[in-house]
Formats: sequence, structure tokens, C-alpha cells
Amino acid sequence: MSAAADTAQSTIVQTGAAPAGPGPSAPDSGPSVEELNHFLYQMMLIRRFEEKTGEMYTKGRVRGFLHLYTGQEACAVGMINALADHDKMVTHYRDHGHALARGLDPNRIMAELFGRSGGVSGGRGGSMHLYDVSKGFLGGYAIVGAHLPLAVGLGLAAKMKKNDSVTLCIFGDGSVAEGEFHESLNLAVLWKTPVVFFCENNLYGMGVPLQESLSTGISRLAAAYNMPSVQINGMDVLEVNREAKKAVEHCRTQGGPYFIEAMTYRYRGHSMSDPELYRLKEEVEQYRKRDAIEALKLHMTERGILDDAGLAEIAERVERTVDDAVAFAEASPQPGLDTLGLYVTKEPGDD
Amino acid sequence: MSAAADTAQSTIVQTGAAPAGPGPSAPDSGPSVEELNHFLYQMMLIRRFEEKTGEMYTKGRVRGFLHLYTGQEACAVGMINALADHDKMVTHYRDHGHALARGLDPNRIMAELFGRSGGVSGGRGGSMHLYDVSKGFLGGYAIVGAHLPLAVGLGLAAKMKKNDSVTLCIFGDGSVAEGEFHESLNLAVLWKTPVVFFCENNLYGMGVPLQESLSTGISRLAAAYNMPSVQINGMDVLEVNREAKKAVEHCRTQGGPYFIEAMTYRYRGHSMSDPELYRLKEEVEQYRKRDAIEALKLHMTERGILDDAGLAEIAERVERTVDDAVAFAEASPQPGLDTLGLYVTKEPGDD
Amino acid sequence: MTEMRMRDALKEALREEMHRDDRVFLMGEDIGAYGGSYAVTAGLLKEFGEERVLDTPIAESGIIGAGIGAAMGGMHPMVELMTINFSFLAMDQIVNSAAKLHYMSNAQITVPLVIRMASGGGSQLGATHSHSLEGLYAHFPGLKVVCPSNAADAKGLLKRAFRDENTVIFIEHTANYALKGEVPDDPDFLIEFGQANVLREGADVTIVGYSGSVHQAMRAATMLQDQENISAEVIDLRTLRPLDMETVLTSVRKTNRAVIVEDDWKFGGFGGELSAQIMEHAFDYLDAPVARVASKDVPLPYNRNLEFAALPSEEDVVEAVLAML
Amino acid sequence: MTEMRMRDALKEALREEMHRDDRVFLMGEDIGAYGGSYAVTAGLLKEFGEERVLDTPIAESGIIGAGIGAAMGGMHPMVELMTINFSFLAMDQIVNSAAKLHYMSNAQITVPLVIRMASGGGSQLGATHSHSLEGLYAHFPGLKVVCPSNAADAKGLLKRAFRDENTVIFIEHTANYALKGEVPDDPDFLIEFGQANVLREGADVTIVGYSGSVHQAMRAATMLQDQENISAEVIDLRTLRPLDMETVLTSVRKTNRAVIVEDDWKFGGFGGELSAQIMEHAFDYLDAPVARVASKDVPLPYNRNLEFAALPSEEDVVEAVLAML
Ligand SMILES: Cc1ncc(C[n+]2csc(CCOP(=O)(O)OP(=O)(O)O)c2C)c(N)n1
Ligand SMILES: Cc1ncc(C[n+]2csc(CCOP(=O)(O)OP(=O)(O)O)c2C)c(N)n1
Ligand SMILES: [Mg+2]
Ligand SMILES: [Mg+2]
Repeated sequence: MSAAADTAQSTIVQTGAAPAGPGPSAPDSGPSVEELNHFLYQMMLIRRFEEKTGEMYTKGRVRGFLHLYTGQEACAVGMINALADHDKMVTHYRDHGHALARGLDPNRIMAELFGRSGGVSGGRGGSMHLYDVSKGFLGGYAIVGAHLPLAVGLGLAAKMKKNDSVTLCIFGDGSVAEGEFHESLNLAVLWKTPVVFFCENNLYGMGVPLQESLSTGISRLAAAYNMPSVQINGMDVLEVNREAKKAVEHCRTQGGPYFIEAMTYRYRGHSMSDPELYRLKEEVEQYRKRDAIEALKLHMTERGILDDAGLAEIAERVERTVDDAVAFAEASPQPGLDTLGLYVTKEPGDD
Repeated sequence: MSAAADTAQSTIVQTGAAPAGPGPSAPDSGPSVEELNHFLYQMMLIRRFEEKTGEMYTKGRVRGFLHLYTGQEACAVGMINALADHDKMVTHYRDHGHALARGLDPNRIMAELFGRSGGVSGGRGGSMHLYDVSKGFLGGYAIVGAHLPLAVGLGLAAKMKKNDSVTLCIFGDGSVAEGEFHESLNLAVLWKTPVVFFCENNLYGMGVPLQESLSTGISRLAAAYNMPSVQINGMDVLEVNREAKKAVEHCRTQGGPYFIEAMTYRYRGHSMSDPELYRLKEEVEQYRKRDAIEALKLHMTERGILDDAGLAEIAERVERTVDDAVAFAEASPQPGLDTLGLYVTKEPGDD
Repeated sequence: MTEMRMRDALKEALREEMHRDDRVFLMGEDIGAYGGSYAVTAGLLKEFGEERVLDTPIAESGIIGAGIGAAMGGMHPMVELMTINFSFLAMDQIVNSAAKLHYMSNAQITVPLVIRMASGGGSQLGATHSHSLEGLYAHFPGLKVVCPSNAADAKGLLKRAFRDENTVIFIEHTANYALKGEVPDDPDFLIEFGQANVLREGADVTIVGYSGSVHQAMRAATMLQDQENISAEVIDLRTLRPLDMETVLTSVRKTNRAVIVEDDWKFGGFGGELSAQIMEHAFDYLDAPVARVASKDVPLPYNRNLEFAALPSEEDVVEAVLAML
Repeated sequence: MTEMRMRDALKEALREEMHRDDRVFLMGEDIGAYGGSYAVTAGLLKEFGEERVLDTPIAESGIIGAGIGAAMGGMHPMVELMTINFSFLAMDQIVNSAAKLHYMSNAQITVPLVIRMASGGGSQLGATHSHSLEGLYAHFPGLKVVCPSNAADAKGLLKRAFRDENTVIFIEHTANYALKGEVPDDPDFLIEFGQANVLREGADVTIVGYSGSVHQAMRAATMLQDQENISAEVIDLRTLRPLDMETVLTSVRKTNRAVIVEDDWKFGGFGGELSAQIMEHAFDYLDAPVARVASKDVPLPYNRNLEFAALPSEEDVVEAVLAML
């Protein structure tokens, strides 16, 4: 990666040709074999989980707006595994992959998509509004840009409580044009809040290509606020994880925010109703050729730490997990109509 | 001025030590004697008009929020005189100086401050809401940052109508933290709208010093959106006018926006109710020593184009104009109560 | 007359007005290449080009503000906000700029702008994406608020919006987009603002609805006729500002009973205004207090059963009517 | 008891709550060095330091959002918006994040946040700076909306706000800041939400007000007594959400007449809700339709005469009462 100095206080690190970049690069002291297996499992789980979710949507089991994460797995897995258990995160509506990478129960995620009482949000939130506070997963947010200020506030609270937790905030390239992006980056630097801003640049905000929605480069703009800002290859889970660890380490030890722009690509439409008139099939095919999961498999097999048997074992585990999730969701009861009025506010003796 | 390349598309030009910069610098092909006299007259008029307005406020003639422009005269006069008659402008609530520099009738401005029917807004707007469409003065805006998107829209309309008018948008340093600053600069560059963004950096947003409200430099941030961006000495009317002409010329011929950060200082409190606990008297005194009006006088006398008689003549004209304005305002009738319900909307046959 | 869905009637209105007046142009998120999230603008980019159909970044305050500025600059823009839920981000521009400039400038400035927004619940989008804000916008003097319930009205009202020199908040309930109806082809077909529509005549009770709730009202009227032999008059307000109270009052003075149906929350909703005005102007005609049928006082949940339970239904309307007889 | 102005009672509440609970901290534009645009926080920076009294940039959505995030993170922030007019810029955060997270997360997340805002017209600030939005915020489930009319209530209600686990919209009418009153010193002095206050007992008519309009109501009651020998009961709602209808209904069932006074625009305002609920629950007790006295339907003008003409006055209230007797 060639470093191009932008300002005294911040640097934009450019990866060669992300996302057209090469497959996983050899890390000096990279993840252990266990970690690599874990990454592969999570990436394959997310891939399969989303395929299944798509099926369930066409079957009418899942309703509302549904945004699949397929293609971006390396981002979630590389970034979120760099967090500690006591760290917190908020993300946007394309949140299944992030929830799975953070270790939320697949059964309860699928149940949420089914709108069942066993869901992580009790069936009240749906795909765009997943929450699991026990995992520091403070939500998927459906209003573009709205969770960025929340992340600053979470960072501020951590700073005030002097616990050393870091807050991760994930959002897309299209969100960068929102005013709250600007307000949040500025506040985070001014107040030195430990927040990792992780932008998944999949080149489109719905059907609008980034160059039509932003007059400049994302990581370059972020650097102008005086925070460390890097652009990385989001199709390489090892690079993402390496950069993510640096970012989290920086926030935890130095305090203050850190910005990562991960170049990636979404294979499926923006949502289930997307006619995809704005891009060519060929473009999608091109990116599928550089699939992050395949790249990781190659990396592991080349190093002799993955063989067909091992791969089959993981695939089988993934299959079982996803089938279990659907079974759990199917079996999970609908929330009772008598619960409709509960929890509009929290009152003494509620719980 | 030393140019420091920031990006291919944009440059930040730094003036030596603005606003602590030197007095007026000798322009190669600067303003004519007539222009210089006009600048001096306007700056002295604004200074005196604001003093009088302050008096009228203490007398209870002027009410509501009142923000005086005293100290920043070089910005309004240098910038606005670079506009053509068919150009348009919007500004914020600290707008008396801008209105006077744009040639709005002082009588009708004072009448507006008095809330009289002869006021530029019929007494409905007050100090923060001056309008004179006949002069392309499309308003003072009291919601910080709210007029920046309007300026982009005005520029868009000019572009669509292919008239070559430029839109000037004036705002303060404190407004830069608002989300609409970000949204507007981005849209202006994306859509190549002919808008001059003119930021009067008087170092404070109310009582908050810039470094507590912005994590970076204003012109540096603006440059990151890929537009020409300069920081200039706003206490030097000649420098302001020179840079302003460049900016207007750029917008008119190249299309697209241009950003100017003018370093200046406000002598009076933020508004009439400001206890000024946030700054030292000494600081104010320091800046008064570099007064832009005195600097211009010096510049003109040194060049023998201004003598005591000439100065006295201007001072006398200013005095008369301001006295007339007060007299006009006093004499202007209160709007009739029967007009209260008029113009909530525009309906066929209204006018 | 041509039969078409409301979404196509809206598109026809846009097409005709763009052909009629070159001050008219469109901007919004994904209205171009994507074709609009509810396909209202599909094809218009191709027909009118990038000059007049602008895909914008995701910056609601910025694009509404730019629309206001363009209107001040002599154009007549239409800005589409993907859904009304995102208008909270642009509310300052709508309320403080668009609604007030004409008045504050003493009639020097006009803001001829049409803001189109998809609205309403019922699609399991969850609480952040299911607002009904017709009443909220109707609260602000300086705005006009339009909310059609069918294809023909949608066309006539949207075309009329482009003949208005003020900012028109044009609200389209997502449940109405697919509704088919006979739509006049006449390019001069306009529906004036402030003219409520009596969709069904009746003698025993007046049911008032707008936007999506008109359909619960109509279904309830049929149920009342068929099951209870009660004759209900149904009124579609069509615009909330200006509001046609005369038509409502004339009906109530005849039926002596009124039920208001709306998708919005009841508490502090527009139904309160209607109820209060009916009392103020037809007190002596009322045989029973005016009833309000609206959403339960909760953020709209994703789960289908819960969402349906929270939203007003025709059964709720029938129940309200029976309770007052 | 100590006599003090409402602004000082508010400051006392903040001081006491900050001493009681170190989760409480303050942020806002110019609340520190400047002392607050209405001097409510004057001196608190000195007393509590920069850690707990944060001057923020001018970024309403950002600072309200940061307040919500800090609340989610275990703090109990108070965010001051200089005036309620600027809350339009933060409305998405208030309505979609603060109000809904507890419900949408199935009670996993709470947002204990106090948002203080100066409100109301009458100071010749012009249309953009003179909004009354108590009713607008009361419309949204998940929020609490508090609007004190005097010093003692201000202290008791603000302290109570910091004992609430939800987001409290705390609205302070600028005309009330300088009002003096006896304020309890007891650090445990709290006023519960949802308890209207009968400020004056009466037999002939019930006058309901909140925030600033309570004072027009009281002055009108005195005028009615002195000039017309009419005995008016005056009720201060104190909180709009939760709303204490019982106290209002009990009064109306006694007086058989009601007038609602509010600073906000009448059309689509909160008065409609009150009027409708009175009809719904006390129809047979009403000798006349409930009357609403509110602002004229115009953006508030700067000119003093016009502004006064647009705002509700005690004379308007008296007139409304006489018209129903
Ligand atoms: C404030 C707001 N405006 C518009 C939308 C509609 N919308 C949902 S997702 C989306 C595109 C966001 O793109 P990006 O941030 O790049 O995320 P991606 O979908 O590519 O992951 C839009 C416009 C919204 N949800 N919120
Ligand atoms: C959205 C909004 N927030 C807050 C205010 C209150 N306010 C008025 S002027 C001002 C300071 C603005 O500072 P700056 O932009 O630097 O302009 P200056 O007053 O220095 O000329 C503030 C906070 C406002 N009018 N609008
Ligand atoms: Mg994207
Ligand atoms: Mg300033």
C-alpha cells in the first residue's frame, strides 16, 4: 500500500487497485489458523444466510424492505472481529452480515426477519432494525446517516465513564452526502471520541454511483477533518482485519476517531425490489470473479491449512446453522396482540 | 500570497497573517479613484449606520435580535462590489452591512428595523430578514446554514436559464459546522453551480471560538470538496475586492462554485444582549487598531487621492444619509392591522 | 379517459406539466436511472434528459433547499423525497424557508415548488419508515397540503400543484400507487385545491377520510350498508390545506353524526382539528360526539399482526359508527 | 422556599441533579463561556468544569444525536437547543431515534435524555424564531413533553425529567424566564408528569392553558371576575404527554364550558386534541362548543402591532368566554 501524505495530522493509505485488488496478501503476523477458519466460517455463513433470507422473502416469510449483504462479507468479518467484547457498534439497515459477524444468534436474527417474538427485536424491528444490547450491537439504523451522531455520543459516554470501549460505526458510501456525516466527523475529532467510522464503499447508493453523489473522495474528505483516514481493499478479509485492528488500537489507546473506507461490492440488488437498471450484468460478474470468500479459501489451501474435508465440514456446519435458523424462526410464536402497547416508554417497574 | 497546492482541482491561497495582516496592499490594476471613494463611503456608512442602529435599539425603536456588523465592513464592501447588477445574493442575519453594500435604500433598511410599512420587508421581517428582490438581494436568513442550499438552487436556476448570473452566499465561521454546509458544497461542485461561498471568519460563533466549533481549517475543508478555495485578509478591502473579482469571474466563465474565507473581526457583541464573557477587551482593542476603514483612509491619503476636505465631505454625506434614514423610519407609518393576513400565500390576482 | 394506476397517473401529470412549462424540472434520490423507488418517474429521464431529471445525492435538506432556491430563481421544481419519513431531515427548509419567504418578504419572493413524498404504513417497513405526516404539514401557514386517494385525483391535483405559485406538499400513500382508475386525458384537467369530494352519499353518518384512510372509510360504508342497513356518506378531503370544511359541515348537518378516519396517530393528529371544527360549527346538529378512528399510540411495529392491529381498519370504523347510533 | 425567577429555578434544578447523579452532564450551543442565550446555565461551567458542561458547535442534529448516543451509553445528558426553532434541524433524531429506540429494540435500549428548548413568540424575533411546538412534539409516542408556566413548576418538572428513563422534551416559554415565584429548596422536590394544575377555581367556565398561554388565561379570569362577575376555573396542563385529561374533564363537567388558549397556530394545533377529547368524554355536559383561542394563521411578523394582533391575548379569551354564555 502506497502512502500519500495529505495533511500533517492524517494520512490516506491507498490500496493498489481496490476493489479490483489482488487476493489476500500474506500478513506478517496475521490471524491464527483458528481465526482464519473462523473468518471463513463467518463469511460462508453470511453468504448462505442471505441466500436463504432471499428465498424466505420470495416465500413471503420475510417482508418489508430487505437489503442483502452478499459480496461484502470480508468487510463485516474483517472489521467486527477486530473489536473486543466490551466494544459497541451501530450500523445501517444492511445489517444481517454485521449482526452475524458480531456473534448474534442466527436463530434470533432469522426469527426477527420473520417478525416473530423470538427475534432479536421481538419481531418489532425487522430486517432494518436489529438490536442485541447483550452483544454491544446497538442497532441497525434505517435513516441514512442517522446513526453517525449516535456513535459519537456512545464514544463520548465511553470517554466520560473512562471505560476503554471503542464504538464502531458502519455506513455506506451514499451516506457520506448527508449533513450528519459532516457534523459527526467534526464532533468526533473535536471531542476526541473513540469511534471507528467504517464506510463500506460498494460504489452505489441505491442506483446512484458514488461519483454522482460525492464531489470528492470519501477517505480524502474524512482526512480533511484531521483524523487518520485510510482507504483499503474491502474484498480482502485479511487486509480489512489488519487495518481494523490498527484503527481499534488507535481509538483505544490514543482516543479520538479513525476513518476506514473499505472498497467493496454488492452482488445483489439494493433491495429485493431493485430492477438494477443502473449497472450492467457484466460489472457484477467481474466483481464476483474476485469473490472474497474464494480468495480466502485459496489463501488457506495454498498454505495447506484448508483441504476439501475441512471445507466440506465448514460448509456443512453453515448449512446446518442456516437450516436451524429457519426452523427456529418458523417455530417461534407471533408476538401476542396484547404486547402492542408495551414499551412505548420505560416506566418504573416495567421489567 | 503563497500558494499551497492541496489538490489537483483546488488551491488554498493563504495571506501572510490575516487578519493580523498588513494594511491595504498596492493592487497592480486596482480599483479606480471613484471606486476607492465609493468603498470608503460605503464602509463609513455601514460603520455609522450600525452605531445609529445600536442607539435606536437602546431607545426601543429597534427590537428583537440585533446583530451589528461593525468591524467587518471591508468584507461586505470588497465582496459585494465585485458583483454585477444581475447577480443575486443571500446572506445571514448579520445583514445590514451586506444590504447597504448592495445598494439597498438606507431609509428602507432603517424603516425595516423600526418595523414600519416603508421597510424593505414591510416591517414584517426585521433586522434578520431583509429582502429587496429588485436588487437581487434575496434575503437575510436567521437559521444558521439554511441559506447555503438556497444559494445552490439559485445557481442551478441560473445555469438552467443560461443567464450568466452568479449567486453570492455569505455566512459565518460558526455555520461551517452545520450539516447544510457540507450538503451545499457537495451539491454545488457536483452540479457546477455558479456560487461564491463567502465565509466571514470573525473567529467566533456567538461566544464559541472557531477552534472549538471546527476540527479543521475552513478553506482547507472547502478545498476538499474540489472547488477553488482561498483564505484572505478580510480587513483589507482591496484584497477582498481583488479576490472577489477573481471568484465572480471564475463562476461566471467556468461555472461551478468558488470558496472564499475572509479573516475578519466583529467589534461589538454577537447581539445586543451579549455580555462578552468569552473574550478579552484587549483582544477587541488589538483588532480595532487594524481597522479596515482607517487602513483604507491611510492608503488613499498616502496616494494623495484623499485629503481632509474630501474625508470631511464623505463623513458629512454619511451623517446626512444616516440621519435621513432615521427620519424616514420615524415618519414611516406602522403597517395596518388589516394587512396581517395578507401574503401568507400568493394567489391569482394578488398583486 | 384511460384506465391506469395512480403511479402512472402521477407520471402522466409530470410529463404533461414538463411539456407545458419548461420551468418545471424534477430532482430526487434515484428518480432517474433507478426509475424512482415507487416507479413514478420511470422513463422520464430518458424522455426529458439529465437537464430536467436530476438524480441527487442523499441529502434531503440540501435538495429541498436547492429546490426552494431554484424556485426563487424562476424555475418550478418538483423535488421527490423517496418517502415522507426522510422529510424530518428537511423540515427546517420546508417550514422556515418555503412556507415563510413569501410572507416575510412582504410578497417579494415566491417559492413555486412541488414536494412529492410517499407516505403511510401497512407495508411492514417498521416504525422509522411508516409515518403519516399530512396533518403535521397542514399545521404550517404558507404551505398547501395535498393527499390524493385515487388515480384521477392524483393527476388533477398534481397538475394543479404546478399551477400554484406556492410550495405544495404532495403526499402519496404507498397503498394507493397500484390502485387503478379512469383518468381524464385532457391536458387541462385540473382539480382545484380546497374541494373535498363526496365519494358516496348517505343519510345516517358522515365518514371523513383522506389519503389512504379514504379506502377504509369506503369499505366501512359498504359493510354498514350490507350488514347493518346504515347509510353512510363518505367524504375524501383531498387537500388538508386549504381545507374544505363546508362540504364536511353540510354533510354533518344532514347526517348529524361524524367519524374521522386517518392513518396517523390519533393523539395530536389532524382528526382533532376536524372534530373540533365540526363541534364549533355544527354543535347543535350533533346527535353524538364526533368519533376519531386512527392509529394506536405506538411506533408502528414490523410484525404484520401487530402492524395491522395498530393501524385503523374498516372494522374499527364500523364499530365507531355503531357506537354512536 | 426561596423567591427566584424561572431561569434561576431551572438552573437550580440542573445544579441539584448534577450533584445528585454524575451521569448527568450538559451540552449545547453557548451554554458554557457565554452562559446560555437565556442565562439558564450561567455559572455552571465554572462550577462543574468542561467535562460536564460542553459548549458545542452549531450542529443541532449532531448534538441531539450525540446526546441520544451518550444516553444509550449510560449517561443522562441534557442538551439545550438555544431555541425550539432550531429543533426542526434535529427532528429526525428526536422522532426516529430518541422516541422509537425503546419500542423498536423491544425494551433493550433506553434513551434517558433531557432536551431543553426556549420557545414562543412575543419578542419580535420574526417568523423563523417564534415557533410554539409543544403540540407538535406531543404527537409522537415515546416522548414526554413538559412545558412549565412558572418557577416552582420549572424546578420540580426539570428535576423530575432527570428521574425519567425516556427522552423528555422540556419547553421553556421565553416570556416565563423572568417570572418570579416561591421555589421549594428541598432537593427531592419533584413534580410528577401528567398532573395538571388547577391554578384558579371557578364555576362558570374552564380555561385551559399551558406554557406561556397560562398567563393569558389567568389574566382573562381576573378580567372576567372583575368586569363580568364570571367565575372562571383555570387549568395549567404542565405536561402535554402524558396528558392529564381527568383534571380537565372533571372541571368541564362542573362548569359545562371550556376555552383552550395556546400560543401555537389554531389550525392543526394541540387545542384540537383537547377540544375533541372534551367532546368525546363530556359531550352531554357541554352547554356550548369548546372554544379555541390561539395564534392567527400567519407566520409571526416582526412589527410589534402585527405580532400582538397575531398572538392570543387575554381579551381574546374574555371574548370567547362571553360568546359562549
Ligand atoms: C435519510 C434517508 N434518505 C433516503 C433513504 C432511502 N435509502 C435507503 S438505503 C439508500 C442508499 C444508501 O446507500 P449507501 O449509504 O451507499 O448504503 P448501501 O445501501 O450501498 O449499503 C437510500 C437512499 C433513507 N433510508 N434515509
Ligand atoms: C440553526 C441555528 N442554530 C443556532 C442559531 C443561533 N445563532 C444565531 S447566530 C449564531 C452564531 C453564528 O455564528 P457565525 O456563523 O460565525 O456568524 P457570526 O454571528 O459570527 O457573524 C447562533 C448560534 C440559529 N440562528 N440557527
Ligand atoms: Mg453504497
Ligand atoms: Mg463568526
